[in-house]
Amino acid sequence: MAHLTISKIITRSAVSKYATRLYPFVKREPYKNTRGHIANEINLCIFCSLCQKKCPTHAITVKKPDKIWEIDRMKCIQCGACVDACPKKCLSMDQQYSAPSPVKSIESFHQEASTL
Amino acid sequence: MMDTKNLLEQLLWGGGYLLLAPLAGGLLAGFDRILTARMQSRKGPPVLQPFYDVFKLLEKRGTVVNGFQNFYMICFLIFVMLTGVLFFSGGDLLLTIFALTVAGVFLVLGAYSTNSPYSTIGAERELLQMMAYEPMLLIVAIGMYLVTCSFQVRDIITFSAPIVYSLPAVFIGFIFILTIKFRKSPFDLSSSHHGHQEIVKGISTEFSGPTLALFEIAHWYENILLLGFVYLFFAAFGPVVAVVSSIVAYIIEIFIDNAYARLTWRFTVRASWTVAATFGVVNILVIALLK
Amino acid sequence: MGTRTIIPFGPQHPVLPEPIHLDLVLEDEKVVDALPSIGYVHRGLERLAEVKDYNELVYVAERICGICSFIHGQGYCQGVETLLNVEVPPRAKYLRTIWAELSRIHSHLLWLGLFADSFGFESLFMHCWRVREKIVDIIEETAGGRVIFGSCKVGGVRRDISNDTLKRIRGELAAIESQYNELKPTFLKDASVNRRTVGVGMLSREQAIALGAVGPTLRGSGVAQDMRKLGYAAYKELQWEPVVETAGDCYARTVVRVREVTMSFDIIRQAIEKIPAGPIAVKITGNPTGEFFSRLEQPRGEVVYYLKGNNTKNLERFRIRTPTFANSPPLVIMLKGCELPDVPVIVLTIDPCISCTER
Amino acid sequence: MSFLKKSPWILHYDGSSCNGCDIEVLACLTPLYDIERFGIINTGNPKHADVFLITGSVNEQNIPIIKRLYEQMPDPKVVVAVGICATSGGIFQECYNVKGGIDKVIPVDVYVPGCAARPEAIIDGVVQGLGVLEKKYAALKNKPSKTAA
Repeated sequence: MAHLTISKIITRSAVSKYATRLYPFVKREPYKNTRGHIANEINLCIFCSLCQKKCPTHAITVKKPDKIWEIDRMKCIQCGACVDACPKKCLSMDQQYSAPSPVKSIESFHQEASTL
Repeated sequence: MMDTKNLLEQLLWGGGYLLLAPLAGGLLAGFDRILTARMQSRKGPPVLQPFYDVFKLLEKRGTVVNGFQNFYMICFLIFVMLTGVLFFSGGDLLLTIFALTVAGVFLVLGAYSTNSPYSTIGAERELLQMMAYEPMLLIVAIGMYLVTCSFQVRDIITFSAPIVYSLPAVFIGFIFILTIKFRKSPFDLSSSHHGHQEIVKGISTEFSGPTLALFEIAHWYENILLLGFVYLFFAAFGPVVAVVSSIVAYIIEIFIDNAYARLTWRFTVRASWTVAATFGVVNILVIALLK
Repeated sequence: MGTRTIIPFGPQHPVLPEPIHLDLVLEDEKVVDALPSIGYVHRGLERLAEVKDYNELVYVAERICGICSFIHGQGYCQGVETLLNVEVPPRAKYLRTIWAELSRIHSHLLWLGLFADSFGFESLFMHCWRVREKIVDIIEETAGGRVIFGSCKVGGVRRDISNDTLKRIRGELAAIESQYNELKPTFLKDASVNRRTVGVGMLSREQAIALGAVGPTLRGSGVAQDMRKLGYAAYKELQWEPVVETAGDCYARTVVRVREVTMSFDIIRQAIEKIPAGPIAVKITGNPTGEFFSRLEQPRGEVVYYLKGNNTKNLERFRIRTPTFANSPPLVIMLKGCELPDVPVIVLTIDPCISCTER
Repeated sequence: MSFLKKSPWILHYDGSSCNGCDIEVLACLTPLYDIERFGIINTGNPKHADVFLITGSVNEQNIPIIKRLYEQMPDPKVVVAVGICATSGGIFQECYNVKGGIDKVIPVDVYVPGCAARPEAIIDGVVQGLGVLEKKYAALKNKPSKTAA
C-alpha cells in the first residue's frame, strides 16, 4: 500500500514537453508500409477486372469497354487484396489515407486512348 | 452606527465579487484544464476554453425534462452568488456556510426533479458529500471564532496574526474537504469533469444547453468563494502571499485530482468525518485549552 | 432494505465504449441483480462463409474484433491450414508469434487504461494509452495498419519484417518496457487503486472452473491454463510459463495482465533472437475438407474456431467461441451483491469484447 | 461568429462496430492526439453533446438506440460517420443483420473513411463537421425570427 505512486510520472509530465503530435499543424511522415488508399497507375491498367473480383467489399468497378477504373473510397477497407491480385502491378497502396468528405462519391480513373 | 464609508466598501467588495468572480473562476478553470492536460502529458485546451464552453452552451437549445429544473438551477446560481457576496462584503462566516448549503440543496432539488435514475443517484451522492464536508466547514468557522473572537469575515481578515499558525490542522482538514467541494478525484462522486463513470455525469446528466452553462458559472463563483476561505488562513501575511497561497492550494487540489482513483461514498463520508474529528477537533481543543 | 430501482447500464455508456446492456437492479447502491441483454453488435458474419471463399474470409476474421484483430486472423488461418494439410514455414510462425504478442501488449495496455478509467483515474488512463501508442506505431510500421493488421493469410504471412527492422524494434521495445514499468506500481501498490480492486468481484477457483471462465479471468482464480501451451506458432520453442494468481478478485486479474505484458515483451525478445531465415508463405492449392477446432490464446482468453470444409471454395461452417462469451456467466455471478461504483470495475476485469462475442 | 466551433463536445456510440474505430476514437482523446486542444470533450451524455461520432455498420437492434440518442441531442448537432462500416457497411454489407451505413438511419453530415479510420482522419472529419455545425447554427438562429415575422 502506497500513496501517490503516480506522482513521479505526473510531475515529470507537467514540467517536460507534452507527448501530443500537433496533428493538423505538424504532419507526421507515414511509414513505408502504411495502408492508406489504393492508387492506380491507370496507363498500365489492362482492365482485366481481377481486382474487382478479388475485392471483398465490392468497392472497385472496372468498365473495360469505356476504359474506366472506378473505386468507391467509402467502401474500400484497405486490405490490399486488389494489389496482391493485380497482374500488371499498376495498383499500389499509397500511404496517405483518404480524406473525410460530406458526400459519398466514386473516384474514377479514365485511360486516355493515346496510350494504347 | 455603521458609517457610510464602511457600507460603501462592503458594496464595492460585494459588487466586485459578482463581476470578477466568474472571470477569475473561468480563468482558474482554464488553468486547471491546461495543468491537468500537462500532467497527463497532453497539450491541453487554450486557457479561455471554459469561457468558450459556457458561451457555446448558452447558444444551444436547451432540452428541459421538467420546468422546475431551470428554476432550481437559477436558485442555485443566485444562492451561490449571494453566499459569495455575504463572504466578500465581510459578512458572517456561519451565515455564509449555511447559505452555501442552501445553494447546494437547490442543486440537489434540481437534479431530483428530473426523475432520471442517473441524476437521482448523483443527487443522493451530492447529499452524502454535503454530509461529509459540512462538519469540517463548521469546524473551520468555529476555529476562526476561537482565534479571532468573531464570526465576521471583516474581523477575521484584519486579525493581526496569521490564522494558519493557530489552526494548522484545521487547514489540512479544510484542504481535504476542498477536494470534495471542487468535485475532484478521489471524491468526484456526484459528477465528473469527464463523463467516464458509472452514473454518466451524475447530478448534471439531465441539464443541457443554457442550464448547464448556469451550472458551470455557479461552479466558478463557488470555487472563488472557497479559495476565499483559504485566503482567510493567510490574510495576515498580506494580500499577495494570501492570494499566492490560495492558488497553491488550488494546484495541490489539481495534483491530488490526478494522483488518485475515485473512491466510494462510504469511504468519503468515513474519511472526511475522521479527518474532521482528528485534525479539526484536536486543533480546536488545543486552542481552547491554551486560551 | 431500500426500494429497488433499475438502472440501465448501456448500450450507450461512457465507461464501456461497446454496446452491451445491463439492467442493474439496485437497492440504494447495492446491486442485487444484473440482467445482461446483448445483440447490439450481432452482424451475422459467420454466414459470410457462404459468399466469401476461404481466402477472402481472412479479412472478415480479422474484422471480428479490432482489438485482437491479428489473433483472430491467425486462428482462422491455422484452422484452414490444418484442413488443407499445409505446414507454414518457420519464419512465418515466428512472425505470427511476434505480431500476436505485440497485439497482446497493445490490448492489455488498452485494457489497463480503460480499467483505470473505470475507477476514475484519468491520468493513469492517459499514461497507459501514451505507452500503448508506441506499440501501435510498431504495429503500423510492420503491418501497415494501426489496429487492423491485414498480415495473416492462409499459408503464411503477407509481409515480412526485415532482420534490421526486428533488431531496431527490439531496442524500441526495451525503451517502451521501461516506460511501462513506471506505470506498474500504480496498478499494483497504489492505495486508492487497491481500495477499488482488492476483494472486489470474487471468483473462486471452483466457480471459475464450473462456469467455464477462460484467460486472465481463469488464471486470476488460480488455474494455470494458457492455450499458448498447446504449442501453436512458435510458442513451443520459446521459454515462458503461464501467469497465475490465486486471489480471484479484480486485483488478481489486474496482476495477471500486468505480468503478462512483461512476459509478452520477453517472448518477443526471444522470438526476435531465434527467428530463422526463409520463406514467409507457402503456395496454397486445393480446398479445405474435414473439420477442425483451432484453439488460441487471445488477450482475453481462449478462442475456439470450429471450421468445416466440404472440398469447395467456401467453408461449410465457420463458428467461433470467443473468450468474452465464456466469461459472461462468471461476470453475472460477480456482479451480484456488489456496489454500483464497482460495476464498471467488475465488468472491465473480464475485459469484455462484445463484438467478438456477438460477431 | 459562434462559439460552437471552439467547443464541440462529442458523443460516441458504437453501432455494431468491430472496436477498431472505437479505439481510434478513444485514441484521439489520449496524449498523442489530444483533441481537447480544440476544446473537444467526450461527454458520454447525449444531452451535452454537439457532435455525434458513430461507428459500425448498424444492426437492427441498434436502430432505435441511435434514433433516440440523435433525438436527445439538443440542436444544433452534426453526425459524423466514422469508418467504412459506418459509411457503407464495409465488409459486413452482405451480412443479414446489418443495415449497412448510418445514413440509412439518421442523416449523416460527414463521412470518415478508413478501416479502421485513423485518428488523423477522425480529427479531419470532426473539423469538417464543425463547418456544418456553424451553418446549422446560423439556420437555427434565423428560423424563429422568420416565424415571428
